[in-house]
Amino acid sequence: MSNYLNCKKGLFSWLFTRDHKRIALLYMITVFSFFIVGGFFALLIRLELFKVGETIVNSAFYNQLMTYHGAVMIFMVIIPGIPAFLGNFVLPLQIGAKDVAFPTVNLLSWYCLVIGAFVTLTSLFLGGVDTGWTFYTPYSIETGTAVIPVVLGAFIMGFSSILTGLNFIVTIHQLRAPGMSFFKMPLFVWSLYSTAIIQVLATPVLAITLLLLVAERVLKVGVFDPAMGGDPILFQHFFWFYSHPAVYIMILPAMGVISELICAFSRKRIFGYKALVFASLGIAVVSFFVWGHHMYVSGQSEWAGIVFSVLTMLVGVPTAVKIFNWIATMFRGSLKFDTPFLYALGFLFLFLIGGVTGYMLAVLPFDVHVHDTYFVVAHFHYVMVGGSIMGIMGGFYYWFPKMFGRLYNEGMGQLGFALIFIGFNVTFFPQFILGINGMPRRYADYKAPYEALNQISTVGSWLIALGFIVAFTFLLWAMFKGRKASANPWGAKTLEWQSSSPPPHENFLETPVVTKEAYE
Amino acid sequence: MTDYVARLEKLEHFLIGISFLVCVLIVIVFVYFSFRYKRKRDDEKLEESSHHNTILEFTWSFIPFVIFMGSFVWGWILYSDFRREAPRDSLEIHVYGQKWNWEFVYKNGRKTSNELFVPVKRSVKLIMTSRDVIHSFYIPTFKIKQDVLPGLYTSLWFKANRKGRFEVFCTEFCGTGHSTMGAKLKVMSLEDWNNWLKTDPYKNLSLVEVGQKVFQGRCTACHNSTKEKLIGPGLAGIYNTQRELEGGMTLLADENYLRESILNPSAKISKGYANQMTPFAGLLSEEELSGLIEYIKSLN
Amino acid sequence: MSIDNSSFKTNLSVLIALLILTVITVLVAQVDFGIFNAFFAMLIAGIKGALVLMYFMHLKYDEKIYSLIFGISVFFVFVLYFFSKLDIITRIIQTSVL
Amino acid sequence: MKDNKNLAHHFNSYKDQIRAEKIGMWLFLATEILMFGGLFVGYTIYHAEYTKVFKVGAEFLNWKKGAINTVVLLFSSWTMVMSIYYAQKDQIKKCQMMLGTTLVCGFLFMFIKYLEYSHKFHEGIFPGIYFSYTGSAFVEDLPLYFSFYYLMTGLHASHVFIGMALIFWMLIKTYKKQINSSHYMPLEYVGLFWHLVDLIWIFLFPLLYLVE
Repeated sequence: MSNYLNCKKGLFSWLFTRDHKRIALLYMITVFSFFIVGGFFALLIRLELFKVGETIVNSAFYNQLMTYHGAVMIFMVIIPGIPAFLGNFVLPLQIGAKDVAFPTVNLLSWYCLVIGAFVTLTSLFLGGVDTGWTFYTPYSIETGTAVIPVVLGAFIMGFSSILTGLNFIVTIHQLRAPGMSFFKMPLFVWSLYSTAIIQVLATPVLAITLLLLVAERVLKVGVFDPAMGGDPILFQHFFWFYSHPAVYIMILPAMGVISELICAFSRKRIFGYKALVFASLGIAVVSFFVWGHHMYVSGQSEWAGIVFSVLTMLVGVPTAVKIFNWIATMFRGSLKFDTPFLYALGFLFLFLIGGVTGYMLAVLPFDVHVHDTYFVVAHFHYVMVGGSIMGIMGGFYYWFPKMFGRLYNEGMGQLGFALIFIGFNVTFFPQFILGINGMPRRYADYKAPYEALNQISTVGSWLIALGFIVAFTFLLWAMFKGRKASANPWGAKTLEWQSSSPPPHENFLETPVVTKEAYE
Repeated sequence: MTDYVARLEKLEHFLIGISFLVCVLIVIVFVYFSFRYKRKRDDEKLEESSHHNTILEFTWSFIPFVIFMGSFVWGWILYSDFRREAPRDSLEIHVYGQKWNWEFVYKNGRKTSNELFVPVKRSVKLIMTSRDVIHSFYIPTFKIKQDVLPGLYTSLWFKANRKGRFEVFCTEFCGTGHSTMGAKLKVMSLEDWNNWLKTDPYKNLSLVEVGQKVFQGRCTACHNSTKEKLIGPGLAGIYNTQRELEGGMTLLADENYLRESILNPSAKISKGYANQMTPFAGLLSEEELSGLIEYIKSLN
Repeated sequence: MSIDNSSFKTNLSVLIALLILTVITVLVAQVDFGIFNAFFAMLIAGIKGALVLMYFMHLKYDEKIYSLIFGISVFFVFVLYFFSKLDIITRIIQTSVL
Repeated sequence: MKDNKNLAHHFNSYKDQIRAEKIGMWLFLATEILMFGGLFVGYTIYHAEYTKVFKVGAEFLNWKKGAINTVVLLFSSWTMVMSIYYAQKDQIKKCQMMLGTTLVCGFLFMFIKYLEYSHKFHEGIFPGIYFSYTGSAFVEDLPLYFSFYYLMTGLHASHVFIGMALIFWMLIKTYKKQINSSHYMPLEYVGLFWHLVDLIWIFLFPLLYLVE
């Protein structure tokens, strides 16, 4: 039967495709490739930190490793990860559309990502960059390393993000199937909508900030340079105006995936649909008012700190609501513990820890103590890896049969999950303790008392690596050799499962008409 | 350590306690659900259950809200205590951050690097600024931290309750030597401190010994006293040899070259090194400078 | 189509209004109103901007969603301004007593 | 309208497609506003901090040239609107004339900008570290004002340039007979972009040239 995978052949039919499903797979290849690159940097970082003193790399190189790990993972993996890869594939299917609103723009957005990533990585051959992914001035103005290609690369990748977001908003507004009102849309679509709002509104400010930074390096314009009357704290305001909402670009779509997974594997309607919708939108909007909580000790004024602290607490409420609603959905359900659902439960557990530590960090004096220590590192990874990466993996396993028309190996999927989940906790939980004990982040070397916990952490990183090797190997195998999947192997209710696996070129042979509520 | 730490620890215990409690409760619930509602047969029928409950949803939004706001207020009280102006009788010490060491300047003109001496049971106010990029002054034991910015004073104050030696870290990423940019805080009795303040650090020292002292305080983050390269070149055997510069020029490393490389390092960069040393112009006395040069010469 | 509403005459009068307002801005700048200088300059620029948006960019005739998008973007510029300014004002108050 | 050749395969009707494109265009304009917004916010904050310096800086600028440029851009906005007006009426000749005038206005704007820049360069007023003006009116931190001047007008000028390229493209489209009363939307979108460039200038002009 003709489907989107086999309807056209040849490399160019992929590189110039305007089919959202094929573009999603292009994203899949890019995102996972960069994930491996970023993961490799992470393993080197952990290896260096295994022992006190300089072991495998010197501090200059270590600083580059941590910069590239951050930049690659954030700009090239997590930000495009769920929206551009899973979202691209699933969004039109879930709303019963033939494609996204602007297929060419969609392809352009992928090219922006690839070109931006390429520009960023050319800096590797120009001596590398060592500013950290936050590019704080004035260090980023003064350092002799290749800041400009990295910044320009991030600028171009920003366009990728903007275009994806723009495309999704329009698609959701204009291309819903007949009968699908806004409040009948699946929650994944809602979460992509909230994400897209942030992408469109926040990314331009990053763009101008990065342009200013380039101007700062080329011309020394002095806007952020105290030597010329500029204010370095203003850079941090501008930067976090984007970068705080950006962490919600990373986590909101993962939350959407989890909603899908929990419904599908509990065989139930979601509990509190509207609450979850408004929680997503609420998080998206409030995320713009809280960026200063990254700056409690930056020299920002006391009052600004207090205002940002109370606003940050407000984000906690919709987040808590989401967790409670997911668990309430499981109540009296019929739970099947397939790999995607295990990832969803893994998400719940890790995100819970990431969430409560986030609440702790919002409390001013506690943050003053642990700011820029491993506590923050651990919190961030619990939210981003425990949240976003669990979301990507869970979603990938869940929609895998739809994407390739084949089933993955359940046993190996579960083994991969177990290794990643255990490895993750072994790696990052000790870092909370390190942080409370005052070990600063971005340290190429540390004092002897911190050694034992660092060693546990490094061992954990090997477990994670092993887990991903297992997961990816068997997924790759299943892509070509897995058993054939039926149209709806999970018994899920959303529209994408009404189409065949893999779907035909224009998604549905007949445009679906929606009469039921979401997940009914 | 300090009164502030004692009060902050109460808040920490509350935060960790309530977070732990909430996590445990939620995990128990969803693990219980996982076992209780596990799918037994593929075609099992579900009991009818509601998918919406306003009162329940309001409750579990409202309770976290109250906890969050309570924590915020508690935090606010402590934070304004931490940020409030130091007591009027505080001992004031100027702190300068630079890549990659800390310099402390006391009221009587005494300077130390990477070692901060303060008397016990006396509030101390640090007036801090940076000579190059942003640093952050962090005393983990006292749980206080403040970024140190160029072109702006920030301050931090504390009152140590007992004597001892404590670590100071730089926690804002500041470049290659970031992780070595630490200092020791020494809390001593008032009497000892007053005596210490009056001592002349260079009394009865030869010029080379003065240089060695300066070297150990200011230079070791980047330079070794052997030939081994750290961030900057190792200084043994440099004097009176030909140095190859960036751009291909070579010149003899005489006293003038050494002097210039200390005071204005970016003028001539050795081949293979980045231009990242903060200039010492105005930061060293003539005696210290001559001492340093003599010390470098003595390493040959 | 909605654009048909904007006739030749309306467009021309909008242009003339814009040009007159430009002259007024320049004239107002010559007079000193003290602290109101910036206020008047921005007020006139605001009126001009509104004219361009409403008539040249058809926001007056089009669906409300386009105005909404525009409004939201301006709102978030103000958010950026508000919080950055909040920090800087209160910082100056604080550092002056340091 | 089902068999309109401009209808993309995944839309149900041409009307749906236009609405989608317009929302997309406005979202794009929103990103532009936020991008310029960053600069405006920076400018406003430093203006409050260095009021006197900025006043001295503004006196360097020739407000007459700024005012002429404002008039040029406003006029070009009007011709842009009129070109759409004529396209809707299928009066393609007039439409082309109006587009051509818009393009000429763009060139005029850029030319005056060039005169202004070269005058500044002549005085040694370059951006950033290249600033070498040492005349009598120099005050400390003056380079900061001109950093903003060059960044804001430079970014704006680059948008004028992009707008001109788009208008030129539209002109070609009219000659290829791809613009007519049933399909004039590309013209409309270029128009929106051009008006936004105008809109930004409306605010830049008093901020940079007339500040006190």
